Formats: sequence, C-alpha cells, structure tokens
Amino acid sequence: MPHIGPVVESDILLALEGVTVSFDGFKAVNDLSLYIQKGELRVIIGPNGAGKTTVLDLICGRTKVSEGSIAFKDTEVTKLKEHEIVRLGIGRKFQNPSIYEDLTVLENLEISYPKGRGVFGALGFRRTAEVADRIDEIADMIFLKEHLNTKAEILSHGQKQWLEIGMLLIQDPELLMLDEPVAGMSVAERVKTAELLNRIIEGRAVIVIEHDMKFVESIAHRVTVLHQGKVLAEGRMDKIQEDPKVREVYLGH
Amino acid sequence: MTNAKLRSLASNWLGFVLLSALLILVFPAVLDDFRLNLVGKYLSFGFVVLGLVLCWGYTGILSLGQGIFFGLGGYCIAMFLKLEASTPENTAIQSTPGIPDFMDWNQLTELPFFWEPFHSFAFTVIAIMAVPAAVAFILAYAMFKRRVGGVYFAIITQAVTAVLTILIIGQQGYTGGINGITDLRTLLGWDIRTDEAHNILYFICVALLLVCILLGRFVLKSKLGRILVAIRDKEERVRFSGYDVANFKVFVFCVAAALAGVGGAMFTLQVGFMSPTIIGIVPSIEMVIFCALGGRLSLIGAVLGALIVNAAKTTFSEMFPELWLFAMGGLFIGVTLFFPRGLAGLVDDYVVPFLSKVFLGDKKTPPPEPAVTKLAE
Amino acid sequence: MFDYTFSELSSILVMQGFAGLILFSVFILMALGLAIIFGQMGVINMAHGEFMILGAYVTYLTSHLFQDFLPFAYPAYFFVAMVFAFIVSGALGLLVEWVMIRHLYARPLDTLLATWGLSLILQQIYRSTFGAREVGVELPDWMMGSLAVTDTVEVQVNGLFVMALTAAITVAVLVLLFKSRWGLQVRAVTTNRVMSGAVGIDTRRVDRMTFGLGCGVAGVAGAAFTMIGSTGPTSGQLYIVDTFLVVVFGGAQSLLGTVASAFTISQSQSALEFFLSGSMAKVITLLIVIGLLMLRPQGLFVLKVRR
Amino acid sequence: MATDDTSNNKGLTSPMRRKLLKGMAAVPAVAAFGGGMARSSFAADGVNTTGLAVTDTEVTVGILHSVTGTMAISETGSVQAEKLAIDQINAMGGVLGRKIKYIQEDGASDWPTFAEKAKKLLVQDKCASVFGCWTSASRKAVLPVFEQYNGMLYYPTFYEGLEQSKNVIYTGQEATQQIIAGLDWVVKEKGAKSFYLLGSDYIWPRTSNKIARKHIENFLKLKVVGEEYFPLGHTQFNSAINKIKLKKPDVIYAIIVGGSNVAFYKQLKAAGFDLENKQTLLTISVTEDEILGIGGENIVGAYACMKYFQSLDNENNKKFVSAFKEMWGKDIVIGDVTQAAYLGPWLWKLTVEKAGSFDIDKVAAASPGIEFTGAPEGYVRIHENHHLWSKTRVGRARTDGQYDVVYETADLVEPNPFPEGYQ
Repeated sequence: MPHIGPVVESDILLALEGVTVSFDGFKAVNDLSLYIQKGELRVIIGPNGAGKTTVLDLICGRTKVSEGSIAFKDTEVTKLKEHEIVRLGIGRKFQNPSIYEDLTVLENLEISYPKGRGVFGALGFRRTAEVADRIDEIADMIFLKEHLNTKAEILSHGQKQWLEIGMLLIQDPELLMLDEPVAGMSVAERVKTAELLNRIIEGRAVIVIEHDMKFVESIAHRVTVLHQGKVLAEGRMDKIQEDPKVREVYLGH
Repeated sequence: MTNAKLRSLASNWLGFVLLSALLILVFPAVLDDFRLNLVGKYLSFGFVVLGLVLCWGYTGILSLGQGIFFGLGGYCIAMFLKLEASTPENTAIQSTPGIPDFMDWNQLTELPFFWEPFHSFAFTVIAIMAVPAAVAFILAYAMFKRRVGGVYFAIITQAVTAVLTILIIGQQGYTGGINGITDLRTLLGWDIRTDEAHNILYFICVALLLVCILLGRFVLKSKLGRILVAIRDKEERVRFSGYDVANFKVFVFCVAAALAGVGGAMFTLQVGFMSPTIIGIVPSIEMVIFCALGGRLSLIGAVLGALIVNAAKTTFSEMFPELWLFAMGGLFIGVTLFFPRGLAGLVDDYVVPFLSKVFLGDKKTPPPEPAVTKLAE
Repeated sequence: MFDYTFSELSSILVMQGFAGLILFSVFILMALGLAIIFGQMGVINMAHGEFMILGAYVTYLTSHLFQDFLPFAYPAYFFVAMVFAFIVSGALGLLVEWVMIRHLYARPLDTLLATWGLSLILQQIYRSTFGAREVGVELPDWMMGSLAVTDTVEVQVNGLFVMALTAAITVAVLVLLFKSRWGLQVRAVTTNRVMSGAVGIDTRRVDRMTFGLGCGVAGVAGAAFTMIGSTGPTSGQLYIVDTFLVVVFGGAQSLLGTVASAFTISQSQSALEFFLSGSMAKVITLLIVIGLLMLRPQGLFVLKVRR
Repeated sequence: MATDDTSNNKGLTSPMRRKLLKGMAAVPAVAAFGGGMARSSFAADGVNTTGLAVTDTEVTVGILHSVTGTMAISETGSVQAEKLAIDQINAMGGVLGRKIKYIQEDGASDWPTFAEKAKKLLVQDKCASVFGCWTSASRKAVLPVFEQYNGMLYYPTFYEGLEQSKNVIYTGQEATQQIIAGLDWVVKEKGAKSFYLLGSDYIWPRTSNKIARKHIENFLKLKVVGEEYFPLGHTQFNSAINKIKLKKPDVIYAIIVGGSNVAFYKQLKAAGFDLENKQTLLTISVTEDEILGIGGENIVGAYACMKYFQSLDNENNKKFVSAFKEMWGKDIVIGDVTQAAYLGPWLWKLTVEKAGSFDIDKVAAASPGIEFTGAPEGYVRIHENHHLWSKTRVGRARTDGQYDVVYETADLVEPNPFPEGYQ
C-alpha cells in the first residue's frame, strides 16, 4: 500500500479502502486506498482524467462506489445519502463556484447555517443574534463582510469561490474538500486564499485538489498523486517532485 | 416615515391591498350576479396557480398534473353534496332509492364503501385537502427520492392525469363517468344554486384565497422560501449543505396539491357540478399558462393571471366563437416569448419604477429588487 | 377460451403478435420526430400532434390532386403524398423554429407553453380551412384489405406497409444522425453548444434543420396514420401523451431507447388488450410505464456518465 | 357576440348601461330594481310576461354547441341545421310575427363551459329558447341551469334516456327507440344468433349496450359473446378485432364515437372483414357525418339504426336537403342529429304559436301533442314525456357515404326514457 509513514488507527478521520468505480466498464477509480488523518491538509494532484474529482464525488456520496469501502470517523458512508454525509461533518466545494446566484451573500450563508434543516425547521427558522453573529464571523473570514447584502451573482469569480468556502465553514465540518479553490483567481486573490486555507485548517482535515503547482507548494503538507484511478505516489511535496514515476506521467511534460 | 420604509411597506403590501380591494369592493359593485359568479369560478383557479408559483416559480418543479388535485378536491365536495342531494325522497323513482342517480343507472344497489365517509361534512373538509396532498405525496415521494426532475416529472404528471381521467370516465358507476357528478343542490341544507348563495360563495372564495396568499407569502418569506429558490438554482449545493432536498420538494408539491384541492372544492360549489373534463391534460396545461401569464414568481400576479386568461377566454369566445383560439394561442406565445416573467414582471420593470419616481421622488430607477428574479431553467 | 381448436388459437396468437408489431411501428412513427426534437434539442414540442395532422391533411389534398389531375397515377399517390407531407411539415417546422423556438433554447420548459399556444392556433387553422368535420382520406385499393397467409391467418396490407415505412424511416434517421456529417454536428451541438460554436459549427443552422427534420418526420407519420386513424382538427391531441411517454420511457437522449420503449409499451398494451377491456388495458399500461419510470427515472437506455 | 347585425335592440342589457346601473346600485334592493327595468323594456303585449328577450318585432334565442375542441366535429352540423331552420322560419314571417335573432355561444367541448354559457344565455341574454348541446355530459351540465332559471332547451342527439325534464325537449331518439327495432330487424332478417357489443367508454354506449344486452338475452333469448369498451379517442383496435375473429359473432354491434370510429372501421376493413358480403355489423353511432371521416369505402355494407337518413325519399326531405345544401355547400352531408337539430326551432315555433305566448311555462305545457308534419324524417309528435314519437329506420352504408334505407317501422315508436325491464 503506497502510503508513507506509520498510521495510528485512532488518528484516521477518513479511510478509503479498495475503492473502485466504473462507468460502463471504464474504471475511473481503481482499487484505491487512501487515509486522511485528523487535522491533515492533503493535496491531491494528478493529470487530467486521473480520477481526482471522482474521488471527492465518492467521498461525499455524489457518485456511488462499485466496490470498496469509505469510512468517515468509523462510519461507513458509501450507503448514505449526500445530506447525511454532510451532516456527519464533510463539506464539499465544487470545481466551479456553486452558490445561489439569486440570493444575497447573507442569505447564502444563512441557508448553509446548520440549523433548520428539516422542512418545518426551515419554516420556523428565525435569524437570531446567534445566527447573525456567526454569519458575521464567517463573512469576515472570507473577506466578504462589506458585501453581506450584495446579490451573489454580481460577486467576482474569486469572491464566489470564497463565498462557497464560507458556506462550508459555517457548518464547521471536520473534513473539508476543496476542488480547485484558486481556479480563475487573480494572483492577489490566490495569496489571500492560501492565507484563508492556512487559517481554516485549524481543527479540521482538508483535502484540496489543485493543478497550480506554485499554490500547492505554498500550502501542501502531504501530497497524493493519482494516475489512472490509482495512487501513483504519496508523500511530501519535495519528495514527490523528485519521484521519477511522477515526473514521467505528470510533471515531466 | 422614511422613503425606504415606505417603499418596503409599499412593495410588500401594495399588491395585496390592491387585489383585496379589487375582489372585495370593485367587482361586487360593478358586476352583475352572473358575472360575479363567473369571477368566483375563475378565482377557484387562483388557488391552483398559487401552488404553481410555489412549486414551479420558486422550486422549479413544473407539474402538468395540477388538474388531478383540483379535480380530487372538487370530487370530494361533489361526493358530499351528491349524497346530500340523493335523499330517498328525491330519488324515489330509482330502483334503489337513496343512492346517487348515476349509480342507479349503472345497476349499483348500494353505496360503494369509499363514498360512505363523505356523509360527514368534517371528513369532507379534511379530505378536500388531504386526498390531493396524499396523492401528491405518493407521486412526489417516489419521484423526488429518485431524483426525477424537470421535464421528466412534467411528463409523468401528465401521464398520471391521463390515467386518472380514463379511470374516472371508465368507472362510471362509482364516479359518474364522463358526465361527472351533476345536479348538486344544497350544502348542509343551504341551497347553493341561488344568486344569493353564489354571492356568498364568492366572498368565501375571496376570503379563502386571500388567506392562502398570505400563507404562501409566509412560506416564501421564511428560510424555507429561500431554500426553495436555492433548490431551483443549485439543487446539488443544497444537498451538500446538508438538506434532504427531496423532502422539501415533496412538501412544496403537497402544499400545491392541497391548495389546488381547495380550489377544486370552490369550483364545484360555485359551478354546481364536477366533471372529469376539468382534470384532463388540457385544463392542467391551461392552469400552468394562467400562472405563466400572470407571473410565475408573484403570488398576486399569478392570481391575476388566472383572472385575466379566463376573462379573456370568456370574452373572446363570446365575441368570436369560431376564432377565439387564435387569440388565446397568440397570447400564450407572446407572453412566453416576450414577457417570461409574466405581467408581474412587467409591473416590476416598468410600473414600480415609474411609481417610485412619481411618489417617492426617486432619481434613479432601480426599484427595490425583488429577492428572486431569475427564471427556472 | 378453451372451446377453440388449437389451430384457431395459434393463428390468433400469430395475428395478435402481428397486431403488436403494428402498434410498435405506430408508436415508433409517432415518437421518432419527437425523439429528435425533444431528445436531441430538449425542446418540448406540444404541437407535435398538430404537425402530424398537417401531414395527414397534405395527404388528403394530394389524393384529391391526383384524382382530379393524374387519375392514372392514383395507386401511387401515397408515396408522393408522404414526400409532400415531409416537405410541408418540415417547412412549417423551420418557420416555427425561426419565429419562436430559437428564442427559447435556454428555457426548455417554456417551449412547452409556447408550443401549446402554437397547437391551439394550428388546430383553429385546420378548422377554418378544412372545416370542423373530419376529412376522409381515401386510399388506393391495394393498400386496404389483407393477405391470407393460411386459411385462418390474415395479415393487413397496410400494417405491413406501416412496418416497412417505419423501418425505412428509422434507418434513414439513424444513418443521418450517426453516419452523416450533419448528424455529427447535431450530436456535437447537443453535447456542447458553446464548444460546437467555437469550432465553427453554425449551431443555429443545425438547430433549425434538426427541428425541421423532426417536424418533417412527424408529417410523414401523420400521412401514414391516415391508413389507421382519423384526420380532423383535434386528432393530433390523441397522440401527445403516448408519444411523450414513449420518448421519455426510452431515455430521451437515445433513439435506440425510443425503439426499445416503443416495443415494450406496444407489446404489453396489445397483450393486455387481448385479455382485458380496452380501457383497463390502457390504464394498466400507463401505470406500468409510470411505475417503471419511477424505478428507472432516466429511462430504459441511458449511459452511466462520469460527472 | 356573433349575432345577426340586422337590428340590435339591446336596450338596458348593453353591458355599459348595465354596469352604470349596477355601479350606482351596489345595494341588492336597487339592483333588483335595475333588473325590473330591464324586464319591463322587453314586455311585449301578453305574449311575454316573464321578461324574456322578446320585443314587438324580434325574439332572441340561443344556439349553444361546441365549435371548438374535440366535439366540434360532431356539433357543427347541428349548428348549421338550427341556423337554416331559423332562417326559414324568419322568411315565413317569424314566430308570432317576430323575427328570430340568435346568439351563438361556444361550449368548447368542455362541460363547465357549457354550464357557464347556458347561464349567460338565460340570465343575461334572456333567450326565449336555446337550441343546443350534443353530448349527454353537456346536457347534464346545463340541465340544472335550465331548471333553475326556467329556460327551454331543444336537445338534438340520440341519447341514453333515463331523463325527463319540463325544461327540455328531446328531439333525438332515446335509447329504446333506437335500439330495439334495429335488433328485432337484424334477428328476423339476418337470422342473427350471437352478438358482440363494442363501445366507447362512457354513459351512452354503456347504457345502450345494457339495453341491447337485456333485449338480446331476455326478450330474444339469444347470446352476447363479448362486450368491450375503449377510452374516448382510442385509435388501436387490432387486438379487439382479433378477439372478434376468435368469437365469430353473427353481428358486431358497435357504438364507437368520434375519431375512434375512423380508426375502428379502417382497421376492421384492413383486417379482412367484409361488411358487404360476409359480416353483419349494426351501429347506432355512425351517421353520414361520421362516414365523411371514415370514408364510404371503409364502411360500405354496414347497417345503421336511427331515425333519419339523408337519402330518405319524401317531399319534406328533398326540400330540406336542397335548402341545406344551398345554404352550406353542395358537398355537405346531413346526419340523424343534424336533422333532429333542424326540428328544434320548428317545434318551438309551433309550440309558441299554439300557446300564444313565449312564456316558458306555457311553452312547456303546450308541448305535448305538438305535431310537425313538415319534418324531413316525416311526421313527428311530442310525447307527454317531452321526447318525440318517431319512426326507426335501418340503413345500409353505400360507398358514396350515403345510406340505403332497408327497413322502417310501420308506426311511430313511442319514446320510453325509463324503460321497464331494461334497467
């Protein structure tokens, strides 16, 4: 099993074991095993089509596994519905910012607030001081405090990415999965995003998919390289960059 | 009062107040009994379009089967009224007195079991909302839990409409068949066929409708309302925010069905019979069109849409009985192409800015943007 | 059922199978045009039935044309009528696309409303032009009647004709979509409109031709239906629910799915009709289809795709 | 409103005036006064004491049929016949010296719309009489309206019976009139022993088949080998046809309506049923109107049982057919219902003149016993039960879409809407 270093059972937050998923015979993920520890920031890289996004889809239940198991905090999640997985404490950000364009920043955050999630709960939900404070806090963290009443559709691309991260943060998940969080951002925004990521990692595990190597270097603790649905290499960024297999399939060209 | 306060108050309540005034004061004053009764009939479709605003406009679920729920509500009250009208004295000439006439024609000799509870008025009132909601629940639960959406849902509701119509027409011993349940006379001893009764029913209908508008508004203003919009725009995101999206869809669809049921009951009371033609595919699509024309994002607009389309239908068909379909068809195409947000959208875009300019002295035109303006795709 | 001889029963079985095949062909003919428009473009064309009836009316006019001017060629008029039906319905389709549909590609559910309006207008046009009554489309003698295969088994000539026609049209459409350059463009546009535009495909033209083709095929179906059904202003509405169900049940994107679903629905319906009353057979068929759709919401044939 | 523009004396009924009146008078008592005024403006001598739209020169009637929707196919002929009758009556000087003006409304094949329009014709337009409806469902929908507002409806279609109203004159045949004579004839003439009953799935075919079955089994002591119904608009009959092949009935008894008819007969012919020489088919739902859509070549040889055929050979009918063709075109055909619709205005005229009044109550009371010798179908008379005494005939379909009359009852058949022994 190509992971590096000893893993203490109790430290493991998320464990993928022998996971395979096939689309009409094509195995997008093939017998993959992957372990994420508590408080870890893991970056997954790999060439196009390596199965990175599919791995995230599998974890959050968007795609169902064909074989294998995924355990989060010792709970098998492969049979759970998406919202149940979310409620266990897994947050997922999509590749393209996925926010409610028709609602304001405030409303976006409010909807994500983890109370009133049932039909009647939502009907009776009130914006108490506690809720408002929490929204303020998050908005501050994602640099959108000035824009609380702005409609989300007129935010810049980078701001939308932040908003989506904020919508996850307000739920205080134990595992946060970010799919290309800096795609389409300006240099200044990237710097701020890196800073944001480093701040939010406290107390939770984060999985990031990223193409931008510079950005990866600026945040990475540990890197997993995927290739053709399998783990090709795993380890610290500097080690990975020297790995000949990795250089061949990914960095080499 | 400051301008901002005034404006928010106005934008929130002006439409409602105007509609109430129109229905409670203006129509009864200027229309004769016959026309007022017609307006009452049109308004019973208002209940359906309120539901459509909730489930189509806000949540993005297009149902081509609202006629089912309208019809179920209508049939519930019609069964009650028919039983009341079928006293043994009234039906003495039948081979089995005391059962509805059409059952007798179909050689039924006793009341079918599912008719029995409709002797009770309390049961009937509950059934008017509960039966449509229950059917909606079964349909919606099966569909939405399996994530059938959009066009598929629309087509399936249409197929269910076809099934129900064929069943009702085919099982005429139990349902009255294609004739429907006709010749309804009294409600708890009160003759509903007189002009006075029609007038009173009109006001009951208006009162119920206004209450339903307020209910709809309460739903939309709550967090639930924003979640519905969120579901329409980014269903997946809502799911990944920890919501069971299907539950919300099921809920809103059931609410829409219950509203339609109330509308159907008011229709039956004011028209005096219930007929399977009102359940069919064509009326169901027409209901969607009322909603589209009035504005699928506006409760008030949609109710006005129901009024306007029906009034236009009546007027066109009185003036040009052989050509009115051209006018109707043209109206639908025009509205869909040019005013996708319906009349309410027109008002928001042109009338409101104009009014705020005139009365509130606004320099710039953007009106207080309604929370939701984009259309469901 | 047991007081019949074995040969009687077996010949009924053959004829019943044949009836199922006719129904199968009819469903495919109905659904093919819609499958192109709805499946490939996402447009919900509620006026589909009216396009079919247009084809039927064109057939009616053509038959009169031949009776009056080319009586010697009358036995063959039906083939000419089908070509005319294709051209006229297709041309109307092009016009409708240009006036109406092209503004609505971003709002598929709205196409439903607009085309509903269109269907009302078309119905009234038919009524004003041809009268409210149904018209009788006379068919050449060779198309009516049946062939006696054995003493007890007879097959309908027009049934054979419908089957042959269905096969020909289906193959033609499949070839057009999967072998021609135009078909490639259509599929490209369906998959990714923006990219197709970027690589130089005239997406507007492709859309218009696709819609036109779908309507043209509907017209041919309408022409064929004069053999088995009625031709009146509102006849088109009879077909709309069945048609949509066939397409949706098959999996909207897949033409093969449409064929498979037409087969399933027609066989179950004709078998049920034999044992039950027509009304109940219809209800049960619809319920089965709805039930199956709940189990397999995306229809019979759909590729599991990677998102 | 699609009315004759000749002389539009609307008086206080014009919408604007009414609105003004009502606008001033929101209080019901005053509104009643307004109504009273409208009434007084119509009072024309003693012939109109109930406020109908009758002036010294004109009387307003209503025509209420579907001219759009699925039923327009069938109802168009009735509208044409009623307009012809009204024209002819006007040319003869009208009714009690007053010209008939008609207001036409569209029921749009939708029963609630029928009820709405019926109410408009009675309440707002104060029509002295209404000619209309086609389906039973539409009649059932308007019946309470006519009874409540005391109007007069002349209903033209052959129907299932089980109904009788002071406010309706049924000018078509009720089921027993139409069915029994035909069955007796086919048994006697063709030696039929077994019957297969088919119908569209709604009340008229079901009730008619019920009566037919009772008559076949209880009175003729013969066999019904199958009975089957299809949803309205059904177009696929191959399975049903195979069943018929299996059962080999002597007579196919078909009550299929509308567009389904076309599909049924085309598919029947294609399946090799030779109605001309081998298979006997008796129908009560195919008039000349329907054959237009079916195509004469597809139904030639079938027998139809009703009271009127366009080919009837008598002076009245010749005049009627030529007048009808002159008004509506030479290619037009006339079916049973069309002729029955034509009787409506005439019977009403005769009744009004006998009663000497337009008042509904007097017209209703005077109706029984009214005789119309000029009817295209021959002599008819209104029964106590407001149905018509009429002859029943059997016709055989020809290739040109007409029927050859092969049998007619010797005497008028008594209408019996509540037949004993057939319930």
